[in-house]
Amino acid sequence: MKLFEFEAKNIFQKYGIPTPKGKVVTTPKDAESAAKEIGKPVVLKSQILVAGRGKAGGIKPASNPEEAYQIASKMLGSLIKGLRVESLLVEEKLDIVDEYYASVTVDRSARSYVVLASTEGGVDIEEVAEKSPEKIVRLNVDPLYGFAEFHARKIVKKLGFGGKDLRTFSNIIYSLYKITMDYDAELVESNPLVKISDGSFVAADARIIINDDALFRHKEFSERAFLEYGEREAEARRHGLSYVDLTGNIGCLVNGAGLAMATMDLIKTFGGEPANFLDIGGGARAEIIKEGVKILLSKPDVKVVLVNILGGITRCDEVARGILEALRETGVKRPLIVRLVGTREEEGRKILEDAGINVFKDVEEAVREAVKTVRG
Amino acid sequence: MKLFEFEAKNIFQKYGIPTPKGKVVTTPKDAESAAKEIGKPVVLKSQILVAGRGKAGGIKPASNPEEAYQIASKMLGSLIKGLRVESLLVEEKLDIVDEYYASVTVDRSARSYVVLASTEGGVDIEEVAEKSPEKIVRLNVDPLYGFAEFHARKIVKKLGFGGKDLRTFSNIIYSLYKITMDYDAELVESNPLVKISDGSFVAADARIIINDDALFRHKEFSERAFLEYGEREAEARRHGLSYVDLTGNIGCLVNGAGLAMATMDLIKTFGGEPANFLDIGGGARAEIIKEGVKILLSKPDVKVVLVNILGGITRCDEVARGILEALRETGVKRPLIVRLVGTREEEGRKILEDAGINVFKDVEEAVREAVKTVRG
Amino acid sequence: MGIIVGKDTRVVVQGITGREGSFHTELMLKYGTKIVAGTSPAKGGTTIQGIPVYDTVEEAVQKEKANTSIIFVPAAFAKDAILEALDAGIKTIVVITEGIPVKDTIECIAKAKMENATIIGPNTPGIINPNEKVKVGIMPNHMFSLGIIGIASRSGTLTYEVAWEISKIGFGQSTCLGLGGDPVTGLNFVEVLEMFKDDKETRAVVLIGEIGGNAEELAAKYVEEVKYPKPVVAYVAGRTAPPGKRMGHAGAIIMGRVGTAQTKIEAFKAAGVSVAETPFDIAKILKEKLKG
Amino acid sequence: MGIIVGKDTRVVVQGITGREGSFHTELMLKYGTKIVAGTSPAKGGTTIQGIPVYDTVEEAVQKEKANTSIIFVPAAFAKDAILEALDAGIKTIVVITEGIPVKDTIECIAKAKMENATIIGPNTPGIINPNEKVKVGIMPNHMFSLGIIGIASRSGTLTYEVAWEISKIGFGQSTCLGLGGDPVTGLNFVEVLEMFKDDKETRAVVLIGEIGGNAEELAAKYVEEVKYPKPVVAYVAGRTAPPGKRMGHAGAIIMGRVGTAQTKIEAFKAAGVSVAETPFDIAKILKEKLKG
Repeated sequence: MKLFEFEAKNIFQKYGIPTPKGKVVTTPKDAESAAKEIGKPVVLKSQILVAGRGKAGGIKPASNPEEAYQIASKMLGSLIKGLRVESLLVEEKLDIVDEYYASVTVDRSARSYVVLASTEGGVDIEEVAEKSPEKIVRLNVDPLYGFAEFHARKIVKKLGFGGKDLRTFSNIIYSLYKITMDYDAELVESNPLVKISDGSFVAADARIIINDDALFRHKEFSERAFLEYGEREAEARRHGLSYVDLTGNIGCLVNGAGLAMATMDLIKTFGGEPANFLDIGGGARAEIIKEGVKILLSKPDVKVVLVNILGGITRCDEVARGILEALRETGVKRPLIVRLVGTREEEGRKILEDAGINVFKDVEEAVREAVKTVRG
Repeated sequence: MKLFEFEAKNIFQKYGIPTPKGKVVTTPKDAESAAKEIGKPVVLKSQILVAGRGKAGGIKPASNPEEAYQIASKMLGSLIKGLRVESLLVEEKLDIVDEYYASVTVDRSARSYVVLASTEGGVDIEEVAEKSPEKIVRLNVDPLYGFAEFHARKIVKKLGFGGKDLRTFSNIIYSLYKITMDYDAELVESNPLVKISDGSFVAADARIIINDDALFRHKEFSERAFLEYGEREAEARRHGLSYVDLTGNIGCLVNGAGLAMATMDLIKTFGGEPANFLDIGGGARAEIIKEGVKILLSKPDVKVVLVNILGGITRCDEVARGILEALRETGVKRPLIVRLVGTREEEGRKILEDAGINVFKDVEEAVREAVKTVRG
Repeated sequence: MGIIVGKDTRVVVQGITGREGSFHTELMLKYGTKIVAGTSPAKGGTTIQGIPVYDTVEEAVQKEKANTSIIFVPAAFAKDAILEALDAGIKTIVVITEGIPVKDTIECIAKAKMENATIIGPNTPGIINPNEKVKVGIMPNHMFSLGIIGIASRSGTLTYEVAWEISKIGFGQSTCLGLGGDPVTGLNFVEVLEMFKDDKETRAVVLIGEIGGNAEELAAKYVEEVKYPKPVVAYVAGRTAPPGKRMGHAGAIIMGRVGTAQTKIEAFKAAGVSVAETPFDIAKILKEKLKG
Repeated sequence: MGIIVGKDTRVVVQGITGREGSFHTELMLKYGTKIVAGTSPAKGGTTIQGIPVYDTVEEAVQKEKANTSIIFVPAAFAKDAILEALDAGIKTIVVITEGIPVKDTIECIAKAKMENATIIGPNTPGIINPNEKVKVGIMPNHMFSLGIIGIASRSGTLTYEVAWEISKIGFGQSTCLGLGGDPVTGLNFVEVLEMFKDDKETRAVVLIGEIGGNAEELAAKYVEEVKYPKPVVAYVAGRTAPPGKRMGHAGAIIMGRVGTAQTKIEAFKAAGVSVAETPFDIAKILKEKLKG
């Protein structure tokens, strides 16, 4: 789960990492008074859970409170990268001397957390990583040993810092690690972490992504789950379904993420375009299948619904019942192509065929049929 | 630092360990209404930071609110083991079926934490430990591996539990361990941990001792430090001095705990009785020495003050100045015997001799003189 | 033969009394797996499907000589179950449970390494060896058959599709295992390739990858570096899938420009690995490679 | 010879820029100790008493070949300093700092064991080898002299008293070290006795114990069990001291009825260890034991 920038910054502060003076607002009036309170030029940053908002116009400077009001009026309520801007973070404009980078994330192949830092912070950090990897210092954390303050100093020392900066920067890195552990984060990042004119360090940006699987240990966030998702995706997640919107017109419902992706790839191979990714997981009951089909039917783009089920834990009769219930409840009429094999295959097939729905045994055949259908 | 029983029980509750229904009160009236609220026979437990209060009359049952009022009137304000009873914990009287024991503490020789549990809880647990050690299950925690829930189950399994009790008891033990870690405790103990008539487990008593050296990480307790100590001892600790009251009449001020104890032993060997233990630590300045001497002079029993300093980090001139200042400030006149050697010995000696105080070089001589002095 | 599990495998089912645990115990027994014990703290002393249930894994090891564990306990308790198995001396642990916090998984894998134990999963369908009739997992029994193809997959149902195709053409499987669908898993493609390399029964290896991570790229590099002696056929799902949740800049930094279906397919091709266009092409390619 | 420190000892002072650190660096240098570096994060590049100061222990090891560390940093940072020294490959760490949380100490000692390193302390006056002119500690230089007595002590100033007496009678010390005044320390009497056993220069061993814990009882048991080949003289402080803070019932359970001066003295006597009535008797007993 992605945290909003202001949430991440609150956590940073709690762990002793300085962040810019700022305030979250939801109205232009409040943006104006926040700017007044800060008493110097500010930056208005849209609080949306998507990367790259800067380039998409989600971050704008304002040199005085009036301007802050004007800009906030435009930004609030607007759509950035498909997400509505509900709140802004009004922050003092920093007098930046230098931009650095620091983060902690999960290194899948090393099966450990990894701490990263660089003197080359800012939006081009990925290019730096590619072109001058030596400018990024990385340290994989031994899971059984942990990460101590001295590890942070080793990193910062390797970046070439000494004196007070060594201490300050390494304290920040150590705090990022502590946040990662305490919040079960998959990512804690500050980019840029900046040095300002008085020589101190400030986390100009802050990102925290919490491991979804660990949310049960962090009840404080349970209320605000799914905010990072579009409407349909959030609705799917509320039912425990994994869903992603795409731009095609063949709606897919599959059991298993790998099979779902393979199905989408097949659609493409045969000349069609998938409208979505939807994995119903293992062992889904009719009720859940129903919700999945309903979500697909709610999307106007979807010209045909393709269901691909290889029943293992999932029972084909449950799938069949779920499909029929969804059709009944919504009353929406769209072509439906079902491939059904595995556990309780015969029962499932009968239920559907009794309702006049043709059932395929072979995936490729089913996908071809779906592509043929949308082509008219 | 010892926590009060009610503080320990609050922490137990936070970690999911059931404790008896109860309330802390400071007046007989409140004791009465607490008993009324609880609605059944209660136990009044004096909240003092000393062990063995039960046998000393610090725990009394009351069968109704009126009786609770009566008993509270007598207990509140009374002295138990030298400590004034300022508050009582009024608790429901439990319908106890069985008494168990569980604790986590530091095993010095193993250099690790150790988890202990027994089916033979209650005041006689130490006797059990001596006579039937097999009835106490112990598990030393590998500091690098930690203690997992399954470790707790292993312990409880060894005690012979199965079924629901296995789960409940091991959850409690796991919580005791978590408390130990989270609070930097030296001891977390429930004795007895009881099974009541409905089959559930309740921590009838709860003890937590926090490692003094770790208090800087637990600021929530800093305000209430020293409550477990007598007046003089608390005053000494406020100045960073290590002090313990004893019953003799030779006041001692020594640098180093080992030397302090050896000095006391010598006093005894030569026929005297030390009035206290006082270690000024290493490198104490005149100001601290002064406070130490003042504490000794404040004790009417002290007939003579014996200062024994072997200056290493501690400078003899600082010691001499501290002594003189204490004498000046208090105006108290008591015989003073000083042994002073080591760093800045000459300077220190001169300061004292100029003030008419005799200075010894040899410990044994000084101690003999002190014993002779009190004997008149 | 085959890898990791075989006729000496004696399984303890951790979480045997749960819905999934008891259901799959029955299916594993049917398949021929030697399930010797189950555990469920507080339910020791009972039996399920005729299998004795113990409170602790330690007892299952001591009394029933279990050497392999399969874990069905809920995610919140999975770490404890894995550590308990390790502590009891279990050397192969198949973690079916999905949704385990990545921090827990990382800790468990590190501790398993310390104990020289293997964790398969988490979030895996398990491992199956049709030749020796051992299944420690949840895959549908009838889709697998005696054979010579080693399969390692990051997927569940997709693996069954592929295995089934391979069964239908008569090659069958020497061992098929799911690495697990989580970002961090106990085994990766390289480690499994190493094992299949030395397994006499395995004549060719199928890798079923998907977008995300760089496990496929590393596998390709490995195949090239060791001049892998057996045919390797790969399929990568997700050419049309949206890129996964982006892990800030950090994700890109630690992995470089990898993780898409395209980078994976290219890496495989560059390493001389045959890449199947669709999952159903895998069987065809195998036929080609193993003919004669 | 002597134990733990000797002429090859090259010391890095962690926390060299602090009051205590710089003061004792001067005294150690005067004594003859090879101090090769100091550390103080953020003060790297400067010098103190002519000694180069680095930001990290790693640099002190790489550039100055330090192999021993003495730690003066405040208690809150001590754990990190110890772990840093271990990470840098330091094998002997003398922790002068007092007031370190016991949880930190326990973790550090376990990690030191993993690295085959020795921690002396915490809360120790350190270690001194007069024959080779090495002091890694804070004891007053002039009270020690070339010699043959090994001293291990749980105390600070009391040790100096005893060492001085032994210096005055001309025996001197082979090595004298403080185990540290904290409940949990890196070395105990038994481990030091083992080292003194094999040290040719050490002709007799003095143990200075005190109430609390069971280190003395274990030492007595050890002396008896191995039929310790050198005279051992013990003194136990605290016959008249109040019993220490009682660790609930748990303390009594894990230790049994030990920990008082009486139990310690009795244990020593039963093991054939000479017990001195006063610290000043130690020298007299040594004279007796080593005459002829």
